[in-house]
Amino acid sequence: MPRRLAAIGCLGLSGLGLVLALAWLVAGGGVASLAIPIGLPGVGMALALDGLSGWFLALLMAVGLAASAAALADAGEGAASEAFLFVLLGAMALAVLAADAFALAFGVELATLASVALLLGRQEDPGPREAALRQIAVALPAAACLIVALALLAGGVGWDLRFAAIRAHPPQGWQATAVLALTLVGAGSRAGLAPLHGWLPPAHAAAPPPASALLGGAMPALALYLLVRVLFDLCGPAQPPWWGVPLLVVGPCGAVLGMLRANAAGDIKEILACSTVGTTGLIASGLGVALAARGADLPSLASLALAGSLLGVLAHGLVKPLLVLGAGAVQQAAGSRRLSLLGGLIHRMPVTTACMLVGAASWAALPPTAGFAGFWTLFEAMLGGSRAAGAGLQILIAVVAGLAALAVALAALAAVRLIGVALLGRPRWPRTLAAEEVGLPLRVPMLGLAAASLLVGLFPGAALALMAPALRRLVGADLADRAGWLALAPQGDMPGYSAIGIAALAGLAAALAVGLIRWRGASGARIGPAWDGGFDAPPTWLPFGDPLTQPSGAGFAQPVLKWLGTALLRAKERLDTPAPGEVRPARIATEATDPVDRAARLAAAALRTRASAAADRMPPLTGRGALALLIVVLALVLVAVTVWGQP
Amino acid sequence: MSVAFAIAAMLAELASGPGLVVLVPLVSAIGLAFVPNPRLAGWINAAAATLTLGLAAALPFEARAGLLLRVDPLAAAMAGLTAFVGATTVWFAHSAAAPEAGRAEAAGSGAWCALFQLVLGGLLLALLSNNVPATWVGFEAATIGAICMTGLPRTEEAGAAASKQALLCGGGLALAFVGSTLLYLAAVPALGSGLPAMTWSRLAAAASGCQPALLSLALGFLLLGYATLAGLAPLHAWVVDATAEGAAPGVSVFSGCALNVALIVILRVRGLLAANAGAIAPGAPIMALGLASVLLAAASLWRQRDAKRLFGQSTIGQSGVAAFAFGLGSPVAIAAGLLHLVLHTLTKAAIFQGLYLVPRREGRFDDLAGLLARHRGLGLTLAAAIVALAGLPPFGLFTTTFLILLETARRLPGLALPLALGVGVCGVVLLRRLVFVVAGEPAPDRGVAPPVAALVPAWVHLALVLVLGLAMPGPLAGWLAAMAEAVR
Amino acid sequence: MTGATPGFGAVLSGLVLAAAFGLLYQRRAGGLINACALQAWALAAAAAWQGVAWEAPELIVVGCLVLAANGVALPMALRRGARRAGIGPSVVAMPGIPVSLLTAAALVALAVLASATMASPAQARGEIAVDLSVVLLGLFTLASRRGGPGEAVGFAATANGLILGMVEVRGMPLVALWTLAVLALGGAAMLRPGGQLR
Amino acid sequence: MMRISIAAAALVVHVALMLALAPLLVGCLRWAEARLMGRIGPPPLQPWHDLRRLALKQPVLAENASWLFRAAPVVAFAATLSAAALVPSFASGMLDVPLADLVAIVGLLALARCTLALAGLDAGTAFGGLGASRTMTVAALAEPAMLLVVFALGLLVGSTNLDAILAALSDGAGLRASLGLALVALVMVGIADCGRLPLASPATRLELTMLQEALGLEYSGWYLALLQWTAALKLLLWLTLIGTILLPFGLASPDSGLPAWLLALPAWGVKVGMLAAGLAIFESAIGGMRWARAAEFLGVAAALGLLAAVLAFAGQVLT
Repeated sequence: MPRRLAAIGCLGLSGLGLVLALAWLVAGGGVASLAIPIGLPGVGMALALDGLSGWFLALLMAVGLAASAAALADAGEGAASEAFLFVLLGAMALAVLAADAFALAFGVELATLASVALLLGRQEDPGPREAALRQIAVALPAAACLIVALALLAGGVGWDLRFAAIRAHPPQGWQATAVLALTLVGAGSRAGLAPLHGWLPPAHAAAPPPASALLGGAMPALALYLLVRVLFDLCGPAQPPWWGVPLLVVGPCGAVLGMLRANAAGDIKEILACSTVGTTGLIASGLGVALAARGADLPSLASLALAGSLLGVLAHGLVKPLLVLGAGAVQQAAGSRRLSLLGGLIHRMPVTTACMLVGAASWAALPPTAGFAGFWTLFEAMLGGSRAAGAGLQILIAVVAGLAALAVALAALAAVRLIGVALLGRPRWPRTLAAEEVGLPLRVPMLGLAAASLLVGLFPGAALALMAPALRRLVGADLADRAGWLALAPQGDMPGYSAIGIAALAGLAAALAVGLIRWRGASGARIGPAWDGGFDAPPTWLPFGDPLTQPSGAGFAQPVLKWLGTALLRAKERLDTPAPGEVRPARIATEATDPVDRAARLAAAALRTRASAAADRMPPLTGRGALALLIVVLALVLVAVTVWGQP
Repeated sequence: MSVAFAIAAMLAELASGPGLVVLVPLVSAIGLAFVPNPRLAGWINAAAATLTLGLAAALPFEARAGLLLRVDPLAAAMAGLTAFVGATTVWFAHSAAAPEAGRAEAAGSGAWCALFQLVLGGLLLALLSNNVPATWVGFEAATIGAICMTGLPRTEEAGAAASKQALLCGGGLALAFVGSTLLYLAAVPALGSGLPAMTWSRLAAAASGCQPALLSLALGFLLLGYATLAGLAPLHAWVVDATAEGAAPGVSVFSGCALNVALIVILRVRGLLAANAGAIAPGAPIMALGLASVLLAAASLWRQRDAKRLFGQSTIGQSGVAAFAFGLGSPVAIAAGLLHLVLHTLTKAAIFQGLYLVPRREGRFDDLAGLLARHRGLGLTLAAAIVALAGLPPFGLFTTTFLILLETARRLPGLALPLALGVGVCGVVLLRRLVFVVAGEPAPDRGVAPPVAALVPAWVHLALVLVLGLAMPGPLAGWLAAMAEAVR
Repeated sequence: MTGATPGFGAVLSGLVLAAAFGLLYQRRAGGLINACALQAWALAAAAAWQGVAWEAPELIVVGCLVLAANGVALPMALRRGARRAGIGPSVVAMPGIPVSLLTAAALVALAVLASATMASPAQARGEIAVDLSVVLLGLFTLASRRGGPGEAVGFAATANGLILGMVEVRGMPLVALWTLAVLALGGAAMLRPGGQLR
Repeated sequence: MMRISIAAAALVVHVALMLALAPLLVGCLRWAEARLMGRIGPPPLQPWHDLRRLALKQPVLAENASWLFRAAPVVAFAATLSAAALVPSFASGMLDVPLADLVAIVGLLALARCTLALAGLDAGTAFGGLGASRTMTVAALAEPAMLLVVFALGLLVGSTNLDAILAALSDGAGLRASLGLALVALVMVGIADCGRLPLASPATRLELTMLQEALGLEYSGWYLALLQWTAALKLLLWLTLIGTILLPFGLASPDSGLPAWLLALPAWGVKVGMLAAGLAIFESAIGGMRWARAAEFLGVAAALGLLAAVLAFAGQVLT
């Protein structure tokens, strides 16, 4: 009951926050700051709402709204850790609203803690525990790196930790480089940028659905907010173009890797989590272009690239919670998350399927969805970015564009696989037959998110207009004259992309098709057994046919894993082909490992072993040995005093 | 004659408020040694500790700098902390020790009470004394008490741990005494022979006139001696064993407070050296010891299976952080380091109190697994304390670590990353263990649920850690800043 | 200590150092205890001599304390303990005797070197060097001698070094008090629970 | 006003011609291939007859088919037709020029493809799933190649608007090696996207080698008619696109006079006819291709696209 109350309270608060943030952005997104006495001794914390934080706050609150609504529905599991959902939301809001280094670090670390706690609801399942262990091993050192980056930023300006003061003294020289590197590790690992992405899929997949929605939608957004805030805002505009290069390298690699892993995974939530890695990689490459363009003093291009990235964040932030909630609904209704046990749910859960279709279309970047708008803007930015800098960067950006396109195409493949295998087709398990459409508290947020993502997809110009204050602040130019309600036209004089126009055109075409059918087509349809290449009717004990005659998740992904996975994921397939005359089905099992993640983990483990072995040798085990060490140290000190102690 | 006069003046000082803070535990220690009845001893112990706390609470308003005793903000604060942790520990032991016979032997006996008061009194003397050798005497008393307490369980392991502690701490005490003598020698040119030359407050005022080379030599000995007592790497070998084998509630006091007091002495010595232009700059060696401790803790925490050993090891790391901050030497760093010490002591005491309540075979981590499912209140308390110890928000150690890192990045940017990673890796290990506490396979239930009353001291500690780190009242913050400025 | 006292005090402190070497040279419990007692007597003599030379009665008290504690009580207790426990006569020396002696010589050299950097007062250098040497050798004894009375002797020798340091400093106040405290350290080493258990 | 009505009229004519000519093109292609192989082959108008016949038949739906199965042909047709409406055939400056973005065209084709793939999975049949998997996998490799070509073309004018690109090309901006490479890549992608890789000839009826055809195996009646029309439209779209980029001349614009308009229609016919003839010769001349080689084929296309983009940079640096 208290959790229900908390969920309702959270619902109200995030709704209010969403309205306020949107109103703030519409009103022009000035700066409002607030100092609260909680925080550093004698200093407190500074909070502020500016264009950037307002934009991310609106997104965060939208996701929070959906997650709290879903938490209302999710009363069955009864895990106490669910209370941390609200802690997580609050911590992320704090991090977004922070206007000094301390508040930012505080919010980020608190969010980490809450997201770990969310994984630990149930004792009986070791999966979430392993996921939590892996997340901890990455998140805390990453937070340490982030804090050092913030400290380096704030260290230069005396004791004023507020962003305003840091902005006034941007870092220079090696300190700026160090800030870049540390931020990439500190914030990038949180967003799941390669090579520190390995923790993300298990962690996001293991959390309960409302938490998973928040983790999948808002957590990467928060991490990308950190990247933007530190690299664009706090480091100031006077950074060189090569600052974009690291992001341009890790971003697309992670994107391809993540999307490919999404094709190899067999658990629907893991598929979604892997695709989060891919999407953040794409967005990070957009940020890289923006950094490079800003360094080359091309504000209009930088604003385009940043706008594309932010649009990608928005699309991801709306769509991923939608898909995750849908996956949660599927799990709740069908009792499993494994592709090999699902199928045929579209008949039992039409609303969930429709919502997930909308989400999957956006994930696959199909027009006219939000995902396509984001990808289109990013692509245009890369096109422009390649005209910006020297030959090396140009070629890099062309490669990035190709890899980004590959990632998007792989995302389409994964989306079709997810929807087609999990929701369409025939049931693979009797339990699926008993599935029922989920209740209102889960359906409403899904419908809301689907509607929101459709609206953003149809009117990306409006979303870009809302981020104008942020763009002006970060790169000194916005898209006001280049993005209207009807169309985006990044080159100003040349036509660009008009989602609503494309949608209208497609609608006309569909109307034409329907008209033609009405005009000449035969009316009505007969229902009969599927032809299925001439198969016999199924036996009576398999009323829906042998489920093994339809492709499995592994079978669907087999070609792509054969072509790309062998090289990139070390995919090994084990094929069990029956001899001629046998009646058992052929089976395929594919094993794929993420080589980047594996290498990173092995390296960390080796380092750990070596360090702790050395540390074990270090303190002598006996008291006498320790005393002897004391004498040795004393001798060294005496030598030191002899050498340096002379006046 | 001057010696008789000095002794008379010192005795007179002992009769004042600060003197009583030192005297009450010492006298009750002597008294308790002759009380045969454990129940009576327990009551006397609790009363004495409470009285000490009450007296210590008045210390901030009794600023003074006499021949024997000195009360400045730093001493008052740390003495208050020590008395507070001592009192909560005694209350805790009093409420928790009753049910099980096996433990009453360790925590409730008259010997335990006497040793506890001895340690407490020694530490308070070391903190409040204005006389360099008297500080040493306080440490000597506390160390002897602690060694005996370590050996109190009378097991093979406890004996070995006590032996190790005796050897190493004895060596440390010897070096510290040599350092004290050398400090006096160094001060003679500035202050002349006599008591002023071994008085902390006079030394601080006249540090610039001291003989620099002797001062540097004294630093070497004092630093090594007190670093051994503070458990800084590479002289930390005794800490883990002593923490693991000793009787838990007593260990909690020693683990937190004694190391603090040694670090405070190092801080004061650092102030002397920093004020003397000709002497070695004291920051670098202190920071080296601190950083070594942090990195060593980060590397070796992974291998600790036993809960008490793990937390003992983490104490080394946290002391290292504070020592590093002291070595940095700016007022902000010193203030942050002091706050770090205070908060760490409170947190660690809460953890050891929690550990002591776990029905177990002496706190092995496989016994802690699934604790939350078995004993909800205890599990939550321990979980919160571990989170606090890992340096995560909303608890105060996050604030102080952040401040120290900030100051490091400002003064020695190259060292900020190793320090941050060391702290971060320590946090990783602690949180990994926490995961098993929260979500591990629950062991078959052993023992009864601990009384809720026994958890109250730990809650008080954690609440303090939360408030002091996050919402410190303005006057308190000002006091802390003044403290740091004074020892700079 | 000024030039007013001709070097007999220094000779006595040299004797203390020699006794410290003697500790390292012994391989039997009895010899070790004897060497320790010898060191305490030399120290007591040095303290008394300085007390007379500087007209500081406190130092004479110190001498008496050292003689009573480390010179008489401790050796007696150790001998009785050794006899009662029936521990064999030998003491385990962790590095062998020659290596111990070489190491000790190196430590002394180091102490001399370190104190040689002291610019002034020039006369203090030698005394500081001797003090440091005795303390270092005491610690080394503590670290390297195991079994029987090894540890107690090591503590006592270290304490002797500490007291020697105070004795050499002219006009150090409350010396007797500090001596008492330092001797208590050696005494506590006899009482510690680990020792009882063994 | 005059211009807008001309542009609107051009668009309507363009769409109508696309719809009308697409089945005819398929018929011609089949006829030509048959002749090349020495058979007589069906008459070129046969696809139109097929469409009419199918539309009049009552469709049979699989028991397991959902609403998605029924909606998919309409969505795919609408998406492909929209894409086709955006590719200039004989007229530039049509009414929908502001929408004619190459990336959007690629996206619309992807939309049609994904919808059909889902429909192929919906009935839960073996060949449908196989076709969906293979179609999407081929597309996963073809799409990067295509977008790299778009990238290279877009570099010419700094925009991916097809009309702007064609305008720049007809001004002679594109006579470079980069364009050649891009065209080769474009042809390869087009072959793959139309399901005409040598491993999957739509002429055969062997289900195991089908890509896109396998998706429609469960369809019948007007659903199937719509599917076939969609496939034909896509083929025409690709040939038109490649033709106009290869020979960006002869396009009439709203400003040009009547002679230009009269010339434009035959010009389009010639371009498409040439390409169709080339395709027929290629398909009848080449043997089969192993499935595993398809990845290499598309990899080469992507590499060519990348090379085109890089060469386009080099051109930019020089000019």
